[in-house]
Amino acid sequence: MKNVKRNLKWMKVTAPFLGAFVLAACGGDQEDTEATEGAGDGEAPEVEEDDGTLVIGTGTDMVTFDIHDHNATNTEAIHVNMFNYLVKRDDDEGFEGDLAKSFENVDDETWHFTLHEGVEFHNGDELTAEDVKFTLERVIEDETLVEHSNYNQIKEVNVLGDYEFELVTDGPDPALLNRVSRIGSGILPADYIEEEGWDHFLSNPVGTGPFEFSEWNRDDSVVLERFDNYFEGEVTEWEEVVFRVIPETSTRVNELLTGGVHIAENVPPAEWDRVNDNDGTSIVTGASNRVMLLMLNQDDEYATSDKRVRQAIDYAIDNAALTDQLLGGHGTPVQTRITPGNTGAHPDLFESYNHDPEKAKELLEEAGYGDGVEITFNSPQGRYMMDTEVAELVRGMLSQVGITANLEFLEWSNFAEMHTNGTNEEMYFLGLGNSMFDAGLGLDDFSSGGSDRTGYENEELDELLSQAAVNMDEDEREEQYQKAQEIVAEDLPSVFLYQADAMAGVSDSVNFEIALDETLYVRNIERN
Amino acid sequence: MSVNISAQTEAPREEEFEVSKRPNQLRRWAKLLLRSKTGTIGMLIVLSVCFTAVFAPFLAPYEPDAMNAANINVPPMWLDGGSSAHVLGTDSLGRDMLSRLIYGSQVSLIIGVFSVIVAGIIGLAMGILAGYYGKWIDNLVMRVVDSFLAVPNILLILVILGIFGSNMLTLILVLGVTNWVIYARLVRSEVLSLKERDFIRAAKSIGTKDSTIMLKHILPNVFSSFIVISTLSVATTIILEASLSFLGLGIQPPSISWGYMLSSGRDYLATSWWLATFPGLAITFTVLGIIFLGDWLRDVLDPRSQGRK
Amino acid sequence: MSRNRQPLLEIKGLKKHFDISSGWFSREQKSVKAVDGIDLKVYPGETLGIVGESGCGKSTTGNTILRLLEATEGQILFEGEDLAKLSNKQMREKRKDIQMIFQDPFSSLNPRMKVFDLIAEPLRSHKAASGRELKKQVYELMETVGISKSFAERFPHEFSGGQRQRIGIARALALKPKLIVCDEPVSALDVSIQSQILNLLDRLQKEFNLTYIFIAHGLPAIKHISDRVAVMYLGKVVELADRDQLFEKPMHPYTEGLLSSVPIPDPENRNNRERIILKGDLPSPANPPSGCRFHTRCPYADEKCRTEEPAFSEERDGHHVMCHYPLKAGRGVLVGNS
Amino acid sequence: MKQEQPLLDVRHLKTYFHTENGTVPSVEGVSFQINKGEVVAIVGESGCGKSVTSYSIMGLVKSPGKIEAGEVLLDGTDLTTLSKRQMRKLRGNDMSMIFQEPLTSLNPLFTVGFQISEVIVLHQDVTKKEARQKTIEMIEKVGIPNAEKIYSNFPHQLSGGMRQRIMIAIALACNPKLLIADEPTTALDVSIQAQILDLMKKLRKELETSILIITHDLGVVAEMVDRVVVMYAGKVVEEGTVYELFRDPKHPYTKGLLESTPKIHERKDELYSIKGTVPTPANMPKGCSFSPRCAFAGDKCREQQPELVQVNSGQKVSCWLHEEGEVSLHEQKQTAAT
Amino acid sequence: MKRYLIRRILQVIPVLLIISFIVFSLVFLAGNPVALMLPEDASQEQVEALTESLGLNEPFYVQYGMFLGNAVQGDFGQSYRYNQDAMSIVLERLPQTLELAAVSMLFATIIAVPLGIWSASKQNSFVDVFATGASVLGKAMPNFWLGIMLILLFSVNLSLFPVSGRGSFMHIVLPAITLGTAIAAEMTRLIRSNMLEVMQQDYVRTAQSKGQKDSVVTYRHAFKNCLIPVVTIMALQTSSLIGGALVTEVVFAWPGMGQLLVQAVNARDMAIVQACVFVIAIAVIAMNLVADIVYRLIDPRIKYD
Repeated sequence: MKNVKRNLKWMKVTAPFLGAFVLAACGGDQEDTEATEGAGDGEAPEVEEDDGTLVIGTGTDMVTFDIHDHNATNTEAIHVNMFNYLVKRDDDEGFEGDLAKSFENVDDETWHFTLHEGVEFHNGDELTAEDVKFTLERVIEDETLVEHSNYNQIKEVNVLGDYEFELVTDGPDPALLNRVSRIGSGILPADYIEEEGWDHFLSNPVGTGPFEFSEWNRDDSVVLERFDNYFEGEVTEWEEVVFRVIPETSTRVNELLTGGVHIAENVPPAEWDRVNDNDGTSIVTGASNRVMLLMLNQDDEYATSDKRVRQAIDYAIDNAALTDQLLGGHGTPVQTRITPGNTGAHPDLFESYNHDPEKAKELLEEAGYGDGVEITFNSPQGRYMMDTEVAELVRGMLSQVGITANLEFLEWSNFAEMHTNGTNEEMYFLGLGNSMFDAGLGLDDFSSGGSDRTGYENEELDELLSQAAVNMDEDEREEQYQKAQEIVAEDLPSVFLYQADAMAGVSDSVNFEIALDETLYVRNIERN
Repeated sequence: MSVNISAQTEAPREEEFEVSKRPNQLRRWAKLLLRSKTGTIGMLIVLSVCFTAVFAPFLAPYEPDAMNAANINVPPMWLDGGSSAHVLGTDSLGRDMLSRLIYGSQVSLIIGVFSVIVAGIIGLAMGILAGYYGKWIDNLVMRVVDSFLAVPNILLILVILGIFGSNMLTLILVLGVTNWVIYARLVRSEVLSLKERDFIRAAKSIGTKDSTIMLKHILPNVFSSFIVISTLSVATTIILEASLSFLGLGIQPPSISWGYMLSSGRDYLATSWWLATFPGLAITFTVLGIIFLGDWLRDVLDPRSQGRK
Repeated sequence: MSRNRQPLLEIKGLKKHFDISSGWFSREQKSVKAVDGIDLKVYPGETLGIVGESGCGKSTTGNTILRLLEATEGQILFEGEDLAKLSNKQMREKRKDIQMIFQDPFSSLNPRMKVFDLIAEPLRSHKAASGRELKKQVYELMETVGISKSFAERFPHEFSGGQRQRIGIARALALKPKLIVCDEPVSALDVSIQSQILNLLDRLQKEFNLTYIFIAHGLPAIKHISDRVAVMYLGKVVELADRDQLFEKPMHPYTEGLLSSVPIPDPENRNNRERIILKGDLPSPANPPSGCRFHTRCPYADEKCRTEEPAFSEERDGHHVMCHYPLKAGRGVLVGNS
Repeated sequence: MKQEQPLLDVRHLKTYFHTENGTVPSVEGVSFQINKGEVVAIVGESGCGKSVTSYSIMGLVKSPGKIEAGEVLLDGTDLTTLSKRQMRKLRGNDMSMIFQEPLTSLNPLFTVGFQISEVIVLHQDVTKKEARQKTIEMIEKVGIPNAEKIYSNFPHQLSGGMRQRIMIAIALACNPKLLIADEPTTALDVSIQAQILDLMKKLRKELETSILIITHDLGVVAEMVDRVVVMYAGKVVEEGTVYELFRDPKHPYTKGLLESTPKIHERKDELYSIKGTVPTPANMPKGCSFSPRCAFAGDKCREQQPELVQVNSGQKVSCWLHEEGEVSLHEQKQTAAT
Repeated sequence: MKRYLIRRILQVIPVLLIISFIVFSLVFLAGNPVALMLPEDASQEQVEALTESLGLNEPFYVQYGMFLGNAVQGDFGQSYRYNQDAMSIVLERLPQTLELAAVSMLFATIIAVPLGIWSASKQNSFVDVFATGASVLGKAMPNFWLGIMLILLFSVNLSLFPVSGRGSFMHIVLPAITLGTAIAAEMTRLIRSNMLEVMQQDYVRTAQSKGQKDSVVTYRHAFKNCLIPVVTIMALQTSSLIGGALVTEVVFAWPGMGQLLVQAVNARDMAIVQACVFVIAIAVIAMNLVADIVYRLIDPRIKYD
C-alpha cells in the first residue's frame, strides 16, 4: 500500500513534465491539421478583409527616411511607395518616365528631362525642376552620404524651366538612367526641407508617391496612408499599408497563418509546407538579382592565389545540389554576377555551373596540393536565406575533394567590417545584389581599381570595363560586358554559386509578385 | 546539607566518549542521495550526460558533421519515413540527429562547467577579499558588483560577443566574467557571517596569518554553498547559451551545442519537429537533473537547512 | 594573591568605541562606548574574573587584550610591553603567550577541520613543531584535556559541547601560553558538563602555572574559579576585589543587587531571604546615563550620583569601588546563610 | 496526595520524532500531575525531552514529531483526542505558553499592542476598543510603565526584559488555568531574570494560575516551584516536592545535578561532576539510560529499565537502588565502591 | 527617510561610473566605428576627417572624459544607423519594455504567491509536488522556446491570442507568460522555502499558542515576514527580467528595447548600445530602490538612516 502511494506521488511529479514534452513533441504534427481546420473557416482572425489595410511582415526595420544615406534594400522597398524616381525601369530592360514625362540623351554627357506638370507632394507643394536640382545636388555634393559615390558621376543639374532641366555627367555615362532609377533617386520637396529642416523631414517625410507617411514605430511598424492627390490618380485600393517588423521567422510565418499579415517576407524552405498546406496561404517565389558567391583572395600568401585551386573549388561545388536540396529548387546556378534583367547579362553563364570532383582533385594535384589544402572560410550567419546551411554544405563538398575549409561564422557587424576593410582571408561567402541593374556596378569589384578583397588584376578586363563604362553604344557595351564576364568566369576571382530567389508567404486574399529588385510596390499588390 | 561523594570528585583524565560510529563517507553520501528521489534522479541524469559527453566518440553512430544531401530531414525511426539507420532522424543537411545530440552534450557541458569555474574563481577571490578585509576593498568590490547587477548579464554578454565574435573560448570567458558577481555577493555575505563565528577569531587569536585564515578557514566553509550555487549556475548557463544561440551569438558551427541545435531547429518546429525537440528535451532534462541535484546538495550541505530537521 | 609581584598584564585607561552610524555620507558620528576607560592588573598565576551583564563590555575587553579588536584608546601592557604598539607581525608572535578560549564550542571550531589539525594549527602557525614532534605534542595535548587520541581524525560535529570545549582548551594550551583569556567558556554548556570543564581549567592552571582572565556572566562559576573579581557595568569596572571580599562584603550597590538576583538552589530559605531586585533595564551603552552610570537603577542614588561620576578608588586593601557611597556593612550572600 | 482531581494529568505520554534518520523517542512514557494553583518544574539538561513534553501538552508538536501514546488530561478532558478546532479554543484561553527567546517569539512586524489584543479578540467577545483597553491593562499589570506608548511599539524597540513581560501579558491575557513557561528566564540577564521571576510569582498569586516551568536552572526551581519533575533522556527519573528533592535527592542523576552546580553561597575547591555526556537517541544504552554515567550502576542497571516508584509520600524515583525500599545514596556508595 | 534616500541616490553615482567605464571600454575595444558610418568607398581622408571630428584619435582617457561629459547631459551620441540622437530612440522604446516587464512580474506574482504559500503550508502534498515540479520545469525551459511553443499552441492552433506585436491587452498575454514563467518559478521556490523557514520561527509558534487559526497564522503572521526577503530578491530579479525581455521581445516582435538592442549590436551601433545599457541600468537601480523602500515599509525594524 505504502509503495503504491509512493509511486502515485512520483507520477504526480513527472506528469507535468511529461505533458510539456508531449506538447513539444506533438506541436509539429498537430500543426498542419489543426491550422488547416482553423483557417478552413475562411476568416482569418486578425486582418479584417474590408478595412483596406495591407499588412506586410518584414524581418528587419527600415533604417531611415534619408533616401541618400542608406543602401538597404528593405528600406528602399518601403521608400518606393512614398517617393517617385525620375524614370523607372520597364519590364524589358528599358526605361519609362515616372516623374519625368519625357527624357532624351542630348549628347554623350547631357540628358534633358521634362517633368509631369501638377505633381503634388504630400504636403501640397507642387513638384518643379528646383526640387530635382535640390535633391540631386545634395547627394552629389555631400561626401558623407552613403549614396554619394553612385551619384558623383553627375556633374551638374541645370534648371531650364519649372518643369525642365538637364543633367550633365562627368564624361559619358551610359548607365545614367539606371543611376536615377534606384536608391537615392526619389525626389524630395526642396521648400519643405529648407523651411522645416532635415530633422523635421526625417520624422515627417514628404514625397510624391502614392502613399504618404503616417507613423514609424522603430522596430515595430511603418504605417503609410494612401495619398489621394497622387499625380497618376488613384492607383491602389489599399487605404493603408503597414510594414510590420517581425524578426523571428517562425513568428512571421505564424502571423501569416493566423491572418496577422497578408505577406510574410523571406520564408525559408523549412516553412513552405506549412504555408502551402494551410488553406488560404501559399508561397510565392521570384528571382532576385542577388547572386551568392564565394569571394576568393588572390594575395600571394594564400593558396587561392593559384588559379587551379580556385577552379578546383568551382569544380568541387555542386551548385544545383545547393539550390535543390537547400532552397527547394528556388535558385539558379550561375557562373556570373550579372543575371538576366540586368544590362549586360550573359545568357550562357546563367543556369550553368561546373561540377566535377574528379577534375577538382586533378587540378589540386597539378597545383601541388595533392595531399590536401587548408583554407579559411568565413560566412555570415542568419543574413541570407539558409546561409548557415549553404556554408556548411559547401564546406562538406570541398572536403570531399581534399580542401579543408575551416568554416568560421562571423556575426554580421564583424563580417561587414571584414568585407569593408578587405581583411578577408582565403574565402568568404557573400550575396551581392545590383541596384543599378547594370553590369558596370557588378563587375567593378574585379577591376584593379576596385576593391582589394580579391587582389585580382587583369589588364584585359580593366580595359574592357573602362571602355564599357563610357560607351554610349548599348549593343557594343553589352558585348564588352559579356566578354568581361567570360574572363571573370575563367579566372574566378569569385566562385559564383547561384542566383537566389526571394520567397514570401502570401495570403490568398492578395495577389503579390516578387519584384526583381525586392521592393514592395504596394500599388502592384492587388486584392483577389 | 547533603552527602558529599568524595570518591567521585576526581575529574577523569581520559574519558570514554560515546562518539557516534563513523560511517564510511562515500556510503554516507550514497545513503543520503538514495533517500532523496529527486536527488537520485538528478544524479542519474547528470552522470549519464557526463558519460555521454566523455564517451561521445564511442557512442555516436556517425560523425556529427557527416552530411548526406540525399537524406535530409528524415524523421525518427518510429515515424513513417524513418529508418533505423538514423534513430532520431536527420537534420536539414542530412546529419544524424543522435550523433549530433551526443556530441552536442560536450560543448554544452564544457561551456556550462568552465564558465562557472571562471566565474567561481573570480567570485570566490573577490568575495573573500571583500568580506574578510571589509572597508574600502569591500566598498570597491561591492560597487563593482552592484554595477554588474544593474546590467542584465545577457545584455553585457550580447555586447561583448557582438564586439569580439563568438567562439567557445570567448563564450566561456564572457559568461564567466559576467557571472562572477553572484558568487562574489554570496561569498562575501557568507564571509561576513563567518567572520562573526568564533573560529575565525580563534584562529586569529592563535596567531594564524590572514592568508592562511582565508585559505584554510574561510574557503572550505564557503565552499559548500559555493558548490550549490555553482551547480544551479551550470543549469542557467546552459539555458543562457541556448538563448544566445537564439540571438545568433552563441556557439558557432561547425561546433555543436544543444543550444545551437535547438535554436537552429526552431524554424523547422512545424515541419521537422525533431530538429528542435530533441535538443530541447536534452536541455530540459539536463537542467532538470542539475537543479534536482543542486537542490539536494543544498539540503545536504546548507547548514541552515540541516539545523531545520 | 601575590600582590607585590610585577603584574603579568596591565590594562591602563582602555577604551573601545564602536561607531554605529556607518555609510559614507552620514555626518553624525554615534558610537557605542563598549569599554570606556578601565584599569586592571593581572598577576602571574592568578585568575581574574570579570563579571557583568550583557553589554557591559566584558567580552570586548577580552577581545581587545588579544587585539582581535583594536583598542580605541589606552594601553595594554603585557610583561611591560604595550601590545597596542606592536605591528601585526609582532602581535602574531606575541599570541604565543596569550591565548583565548571561546564561549561557543559550536562556532569556535572550524567545522571543516579535523581534531588533529585544529589542535595542530597553533603549532603549525608558529612553526613550533612539525612532523613526528607535532604529532607527539598534539597527542599529548589531547590526553591532557581528556580526549582519546583515537578521535584525532574526527570532525568537531561528531563531538558534544563539552568535548568540543576540551578541544578548544587544547588549542589554547598548545603554545604553552602565560595568559589565557577565557571568554564565557562554560555558559553554553549543560550544568553537568560545566563542572567538568571548570575542574579541568582548575587542574590545568595548577599543572601549567597559567594565568587566567575568566570572563562570565554567571556569578556562581566566577565565584568558583576566580581569585579576584572585577564587576563591570556599562563599560566601566565598578568594583574590583578579592573573591571572598567581593562576595561577602560587596561595596557597590550594583554588585550587591547582582549577587542578590542570583537564584539560589536552596528552597528552604527562599522565603526568608531578603532580595534586592534591581529595577529597570540596562541603559543603552550608546547613551550611558550621566554621572554614575548606575544611578538610574540604584536604590541609594541621590543628586550627586546623577551629576558627578565617582572615582574608582581603593576603599579597603585591594578592594576598589566606583561609588560615592560604598556600602559599608556589605550584605554578602554568605552572611546569614552559614 | 490531595483528593481533588489534578488540573493537568499527563499519563504515559510518548512523543516520537520520525526523522529521516529513524525514529527518535523524545518523550518516552512521561507521567506527572499539576494540581490547581501549583507550580511544577520539569528539570533536565538539553535534549532530555522537557520542551517536547510541554509542546505535547499544548498540542504544538510539529511534524515530524507526533504524540504516539498517552493522555494529557486538562480538567479531565483528554487533549490528545480533541479536534484541531477544539484545541485552538483551549490554547491561549485555558492554557498558554511563554518561550525562552522573547525576541524571536514576538512577531517583529506587528506592534506589541496588536499581538496582545489578538489573543483577547480571539477568545473573548469584546469590541476593538475594549480589547485595546484590556491590552493596556495587561501591559500595566506586567509592570511596564507608559502602557499607552508601549502599545504601539514594535518588539525590536523594547529591551529583553520588556519583551518577556509582553510575552507574559499575551499568555495571561485570557486568564488561563495553566501557564507553561519554557525556560522563561534563560535568555535574560541575572538582574532581569530576578525581575521576571518576581513578576511571575506576583501574578501567580493574583491570578491563581497553575504554572509548569521548564528549566535547567536549579536556582530558578528552588526560588519558584512547589514540585519538581526531573527528566533524563526522555523519561522521568525522579519526582518530588521541591524541599524533599533538594534535601534528599534519591536518584544519582538528581544528586549529581545538585552537586555539580556551582553555588555562590558555598565554597568548594573542586566541583562534583557527572562523567560523560547525555546519550544521543541513536546510542541509547540498554537498561537504565543513566547507567553509563552513574557511579552506582550495577549489572542490573545496565540490563533492565527501572520503573518510577513511590519511595515516600512526596517522592517518586526510577532507580534500581530504591527497588527494595529506601536506601540513601550515602550508604549505597560504599557498596558500589567495593 | 529623506536622508536615507539621498544617501542611496548618491551611492548610485559610483555604480553608474563603473558601468560607464565598462561600457565605454567595450566600445573602445570595438574599434573605430567610422568605417561603418561612411559609405563603402569612402576615401582615407574622409575616414580620417570623421575620426578626428568625432575625437576618436584621442587617447582612451580623453575619449572617456568626453563621453562622460556628454553622458551627464544625456547625450550618448548619434545612432549612425538611424542618424538620430541615440538616447531619444532608446527612451521611445523604454515604456514598451517596462510594460512587458511589469505585466510579466504581475503574472509571476499572481501565480507564485498562492502557489508558494500553498505548497509550503501543505508540504509534500500533491500541490507541493506539483508546484515544485512546475517551478523546476519553468526554470529548465529556454524562454524563446517556450515563447515559440506558446505561439504554436495558443495562437496558431487555438487562435486564442494574436501571434505577435503590441496593441490590445490580448497581445501582451503570451509574451508576459513567456517572460514571467521563469520569474514565477523562481518566486515560487523562494516563497516556498521562505515560508517553510518562517513557519519554523518562534513567533509562529506563539501565534499558534494563542489559539489562532492556521490560515491566520499563515497569512497574517508568516506571510508578511516571508515577504521581506522575497521583495529584496525579486528586486534583484529585475535585471534578469529585463534580460529575458530582450529575448522575448524578439520572439513576439514586441517593440521594446530588446529588439532595438539586438539590432544595434548586430549593426554595431554603439551609441544605441550605450544608451540602452544606461537606461536599463538606471531602471534596474530604480527598481531596487523602490524595493528597498517597500522593504522598509514592511519591516519596522529597519530605520531610515
